Amino acid sequence: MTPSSTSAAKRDPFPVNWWTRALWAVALAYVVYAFGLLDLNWDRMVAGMGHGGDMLARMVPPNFSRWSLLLEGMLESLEIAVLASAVGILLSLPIGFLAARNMMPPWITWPARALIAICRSFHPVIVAIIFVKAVGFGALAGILALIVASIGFIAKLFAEAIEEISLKQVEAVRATGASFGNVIIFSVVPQVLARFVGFATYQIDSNLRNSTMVGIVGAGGIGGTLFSAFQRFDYDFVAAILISLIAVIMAGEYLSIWVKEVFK
Amino acid sequence: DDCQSRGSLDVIYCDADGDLVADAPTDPSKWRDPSTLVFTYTPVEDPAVYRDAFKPFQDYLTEKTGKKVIYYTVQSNAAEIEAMRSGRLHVAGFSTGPTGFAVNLAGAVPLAVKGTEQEFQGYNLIVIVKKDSPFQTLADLKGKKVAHTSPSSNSGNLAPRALFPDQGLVPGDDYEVLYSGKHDQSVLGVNSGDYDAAPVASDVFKRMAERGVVNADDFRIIYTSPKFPTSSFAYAHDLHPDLVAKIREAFRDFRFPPEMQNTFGGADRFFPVTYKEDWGVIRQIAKSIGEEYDRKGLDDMAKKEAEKAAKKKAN
Amino acid sequence: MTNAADPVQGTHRRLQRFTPVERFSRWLVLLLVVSAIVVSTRHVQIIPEFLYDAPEQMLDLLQRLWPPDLSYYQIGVHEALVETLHIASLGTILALILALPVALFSARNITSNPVLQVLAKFILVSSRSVNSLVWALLFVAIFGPGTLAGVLAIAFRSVGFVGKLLGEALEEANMGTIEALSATGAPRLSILLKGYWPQVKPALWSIALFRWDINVRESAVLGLVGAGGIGVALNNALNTFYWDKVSTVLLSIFAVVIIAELVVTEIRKRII
Amino acid sequence: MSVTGNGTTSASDPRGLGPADAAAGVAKSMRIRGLFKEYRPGVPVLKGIDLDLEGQGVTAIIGPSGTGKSTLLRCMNRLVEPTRGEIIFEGQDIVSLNRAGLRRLRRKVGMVFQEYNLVERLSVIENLLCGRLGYVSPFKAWLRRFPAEDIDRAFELLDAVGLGEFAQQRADNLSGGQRQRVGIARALMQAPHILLADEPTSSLDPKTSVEIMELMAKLAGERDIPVVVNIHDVALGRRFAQRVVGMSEGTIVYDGPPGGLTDAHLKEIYGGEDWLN
Amino acid sequence: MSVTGNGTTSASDPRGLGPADAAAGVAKSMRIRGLFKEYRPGVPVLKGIDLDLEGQGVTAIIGPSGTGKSTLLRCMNRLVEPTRGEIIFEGQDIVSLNRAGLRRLRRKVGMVFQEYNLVERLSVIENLLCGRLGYVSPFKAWLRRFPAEDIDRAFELLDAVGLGEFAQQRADNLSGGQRQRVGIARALMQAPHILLADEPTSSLDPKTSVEIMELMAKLAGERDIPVVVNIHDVALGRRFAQRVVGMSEGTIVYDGPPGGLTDAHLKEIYGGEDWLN
Ligand SMILES: Nc1ncnc2c1ncn2[C@@H]1O[C@H](COP(=O)(O)OP(=O)(O)OP(=O)(O)O)[C@@H](O)[C@H]1O
Ligand SMILES: Nc1ncnc2c1ncn2[C@@H]1O[C@H](COP(=O)(O)OP(=O)(O)OP(=O)(O)O)[C@@H](O)[C@H]1O
Ligand SMILES: [Mg+2]
Ligand SMILES: [Mg+2]
Ligand SMILES: O=P([O-])([O-])[O-]
Repeated sequence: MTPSSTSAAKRDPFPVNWWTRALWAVALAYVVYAFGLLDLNWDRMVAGMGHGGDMLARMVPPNFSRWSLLLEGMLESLEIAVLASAVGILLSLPIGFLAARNMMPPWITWPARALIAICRSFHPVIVAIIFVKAVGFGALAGILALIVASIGFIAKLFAEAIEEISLKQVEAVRATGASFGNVIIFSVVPQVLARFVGFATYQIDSNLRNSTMVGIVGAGGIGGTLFSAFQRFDYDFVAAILISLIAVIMAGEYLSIWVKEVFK
Repeated sequence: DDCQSRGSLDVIYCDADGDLVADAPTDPSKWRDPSTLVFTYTPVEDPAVYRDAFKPFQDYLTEKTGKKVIYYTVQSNAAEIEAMRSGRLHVAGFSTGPTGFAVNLAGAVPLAVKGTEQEFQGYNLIVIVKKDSPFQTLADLKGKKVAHTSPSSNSGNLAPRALFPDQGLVPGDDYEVLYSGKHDQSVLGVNSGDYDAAPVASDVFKRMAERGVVNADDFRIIYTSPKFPTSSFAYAHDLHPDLVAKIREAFRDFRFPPEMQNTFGGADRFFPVTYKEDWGVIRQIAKSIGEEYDRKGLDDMAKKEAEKAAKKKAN
Repeated sequence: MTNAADPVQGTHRRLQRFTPVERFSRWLVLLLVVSAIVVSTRHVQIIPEFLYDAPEQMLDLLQRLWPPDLSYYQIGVHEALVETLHIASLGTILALILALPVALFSARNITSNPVLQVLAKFILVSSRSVNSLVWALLFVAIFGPGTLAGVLAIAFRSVGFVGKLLGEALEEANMGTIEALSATGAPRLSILLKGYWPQVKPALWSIALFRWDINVRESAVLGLVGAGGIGVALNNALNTFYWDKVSTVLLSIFAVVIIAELVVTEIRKRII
Repeated sequence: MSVTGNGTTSASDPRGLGPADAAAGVAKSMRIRGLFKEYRPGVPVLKGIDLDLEGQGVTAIIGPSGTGKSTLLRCMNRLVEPTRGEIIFEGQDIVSLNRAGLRRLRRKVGMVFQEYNLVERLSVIENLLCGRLGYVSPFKAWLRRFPAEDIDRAFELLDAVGLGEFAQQRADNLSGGQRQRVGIARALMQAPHILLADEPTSSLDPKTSVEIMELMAKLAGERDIPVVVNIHDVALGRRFAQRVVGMSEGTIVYDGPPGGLTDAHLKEIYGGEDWLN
Repeated sequence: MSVTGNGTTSASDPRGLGPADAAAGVAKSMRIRGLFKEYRPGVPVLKGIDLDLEGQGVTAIIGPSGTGKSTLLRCMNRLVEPTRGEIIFEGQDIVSLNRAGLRRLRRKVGMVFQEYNLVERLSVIENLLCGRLGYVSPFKAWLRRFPAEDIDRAFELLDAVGLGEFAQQRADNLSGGQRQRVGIARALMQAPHILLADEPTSSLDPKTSVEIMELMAKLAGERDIPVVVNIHDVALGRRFAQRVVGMSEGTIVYDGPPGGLTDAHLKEIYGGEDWLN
């Protein structure tokens, strides 16, 4: 074998990438600077820890005595999530399909993508503020806000899923002389169906979580109750609400696992 | 625009009769006669508690008007006022300060305040500091962190601006105004040391202490104002006159059941008031600091703040 | 070759898409979905009257939103906007740091201890179930209103998201590579550093960017509950009925969100 | 089920599936003249291909990677648009067909892909029925309402490729060899007048490769249609083809029986020589 | 850099990289006795394998798919846990090693994988240095502080496999053949006392396959270590191995020189006969 050559010894196995180093340095500098803005100091941390401990202490035991209020808000949240998801998903399908660049020409994908971008831009709570103004307090505003959010999410992912499908399978079906519709039905739909069910269940999940929050601006659901429990410092009730929320969302997660299994 | 006089009201309203509140639309086709009445109470306190508390009245209102009455809980004064302006809210209890905005911006017509046969309920503006703090008078608060609640609040913002200068403390000049959002947040902020002091409504503070949220003994009250009326109850100006008559009747005849009396500190009925008469003192407060309960008023206030901020920056 | 007309072969076999169980499950899902929708529609409190004149109210709103009071940008928006970006960035960074161990514990090909796995799972689920606004409420109560509460809210909400996706990325790592490294006799930590890390690095950056993008949106509303950022300006404008300022705030948020998305897309293109 | 001998065969006889399709003069023949293909202008991949495919039998196209074998094959059913030249199939110039015409053409051209290109999430039998999609309306396709004859034929073909048991399995549960057999069956479901196969065995192990080539040769023989196979494995190509076409850099450098293919030819086609043992 | 002839060799000589490692009696020998492996209880995949590997030279293991070739190979460095039996390597029983012992063992066993299993996002040179991870602390590995000798040796090996130019390229930019060469170099970086290769050529085209086999045989010869190769391609195995082990259904059915491997043996190993041409 070759004896250890001098030329080899001089070669550097790990040349320095100055760009990467510079980026890391910038990132580090930013973190230091930005943490400075937080106004963090020892006293505040200690006081905060004290409050936190206090709060935790007052959270146990959770107080379920106002269960009817809890149940009512929870139900409304669920209803908001269900209706928003149903309408949102229904609208997302065509919009997402129109936005897929491997299926549609640019003059169709562009407006579709713009619509999706607008729907995604604003947090559901902000959208809810607008809808509360338009249709008043209550579930309807929440539903409308979450429909917008659903479109922004599902239509986008759906379009991406369509863009990511294996074109080989599409090509194979096309090579049989199938019409456009048949190509979609037999090569696009089977490839995206399972993923779509995945997005849809995720969105229901996410709508459920968000429906617990649009209440903060008056758009119905448990959020209003939670918000005022916070403001009243009823931390034991807050704990009860949070526990119920997590339980419902966990249950939803198992349900969605099952649904995904069915449509895998 | 054929409106003769409008006062502080927004351009979409008219006040021909000079009672300072919006007149019903002259065009009967604009009168609303909704199938469902939406009712709510000021969001300062636990909406759920109040919804339950107002249940007897809600039923009574249904009985009197023959309409379904829904209680929606709201989370902010502004949202409540906006809702009435949009026709999404028909009958509502507004906080003292926001009542002015409700009248001017949302066409609310106040008609009652909780009270007894003799008088309506009142509350004071108090300034709280931590007991172990060195502050004894308002003047001690110069250069300190003082939290107001929200711009439209009477006791949490407007009254302090009107009343403090006489005590040697000019909000905005002697200290930078921080908005906490709500009375209870101001109290909590003082408790946790985030703020040095805060002007808050006495009834909110009292209730928080009773609930055990804070310990009253941890605080010192260094200022107490004269009495103001508590929340007003109002209806939307564009409701059908027949409906308005029934609503007025309901407010006039309703008597609080014992439980409701408990919740509302002994009040047993709605005491009739008018905005022109009974909110005079509140308007006076606002006026004395050059504020109007309308957009322009807030505008001016914002401008002043901005100028001050700019000056500070320049220094 | 058999003829098409041959009946014996052809007729007894039918085109069957699903097994009876699959068919039943699909019907069950459909039934559940439909009944959920029907029940919700009937039970939820909606006043249809409010829908009829919604366009009118929207118009009123638009009139009050337009024209935006652009002068407000300098006074009340700019600083808050920058603060929002700080909240989103710091929150994301903090989330990354917190999520790393959780992700390692949650990945089945790395951690075999079931207790750690359950713990990790629990952290991931609770972080995601609780909305960032609720986290914000919690931290405002603990640390008082301000940026700190916002950063913590964003971080705690993001841990679940980042941890879950990172855990999945770890589980998807090419085990052949890992096997090859263990076949050299490398210690576990070295395998983590030289086998897993290079494989999940792009995924991690991509997750971080994705989450940052979301966090920019989320941190824009934290101010509604007092946790700093542009939401405070929005809340103030709303509370003072300044819809022309509201529109300035909304436009700024929109601009920032779009720019953030463009930046993310651009960076992602480069690193992947 | 007779072939009328002109280009409209399958339109009037949409399910001309039987083995009885006689190889009439024009039918089942393909004539390529002066075929050029440039993916990027000025860089031709195919540089004037002339090729006649007639009657039955397997034609193997061999040649190094990147020489344009796939491109040539894909031009034959216009999955790739030829730049210049003629491809006359059953009397019609493929290159000038409009969309509807192209669809009708493709129904008559069966294609087997290197990576099988099955629709992975559909069942095996549904994949076979994909071969009939050119004849079924989207609505019926959605509801899986295929004509009974098609379904029967699909099951028969499935038996013929030895996968009778797997009809309801999802395609992604199959092994490579099984998948390719489904791919062949799908192509044959079209009752094609020509079968094209682009490296049908290169994702398969040697034994399965042999089986697949055998199957294609046998089935094509039964149906009496020409089969064109792109193939990397020269030995395999030689063994199953009646004719070998050697390509190098976009042109045909050998066209003749497998027996005539010498080491010299192979060197010309592939370059180098060490690798020949 | 001499081998002391007992199991602690590499501990005292952690970078025994030189070609000077003499093939002492016990070192570089592997003795397998009565090896059983069951993935599911009661279903043995390996059914009592006895095998002795000694000295230098390539041993090719052939056999049909699923017969346990990979399992056997992977038992040899315990990537798979044997169920029963002994594997004595350099005087130590691999089967009974504890974790630390196993790590020390694995440092001496080089492995080349069918799908290369490089760390795709690391540079070629870093992939090579991964072969030294058994000797470098994680902290140093993280900071890329490898001993200078290791780095020199990595560059030398890279030159030896003809990839000197590619040191800084990311592994995923390489072609299959190049990747496999990196895989081999990585295994050799370990200065192994035995080299195992599980179908190292089956992801490669025929020409590259030959080159890879040549390279392995040559480098192993230079380093004087035994090489065990699982291989599908019988011709290739025959060409490069000094010894062929034929497996069928978990047992060894042929063990001898490639010349002795008759068609009868092949039939016994693979079953069927059509595929033999
Ligand atoms: N869609 C395309 N766009 C641009 N160039 C292409 C395209 N498809 C193929 N090419 C180029 O055309 C040339 C011929 O490709 P082709 O796939 O026909 O070769 P091949 O002979 O089939 O090779 P292989 O044996 O690797 O499949 C190659 O240089 C390839 O890079
Ligand atoms: N991890 C595992 N768990 C269960 N069964 C396994 C596992 N790995 C392999 N097997 C089974 O053990 C048997 C032998 O597999 P092995 O991979 O050793 O075969 P092989 O001879 O290498 O085949 P190939 O040539 O396809 O690589 C096969 O039946 C396989 O299904
Ligand atoms: Mg090709
Ligand atoms: Mg194997
Ligand atoms: O107006 P206030 O009720 O907030 O004082």
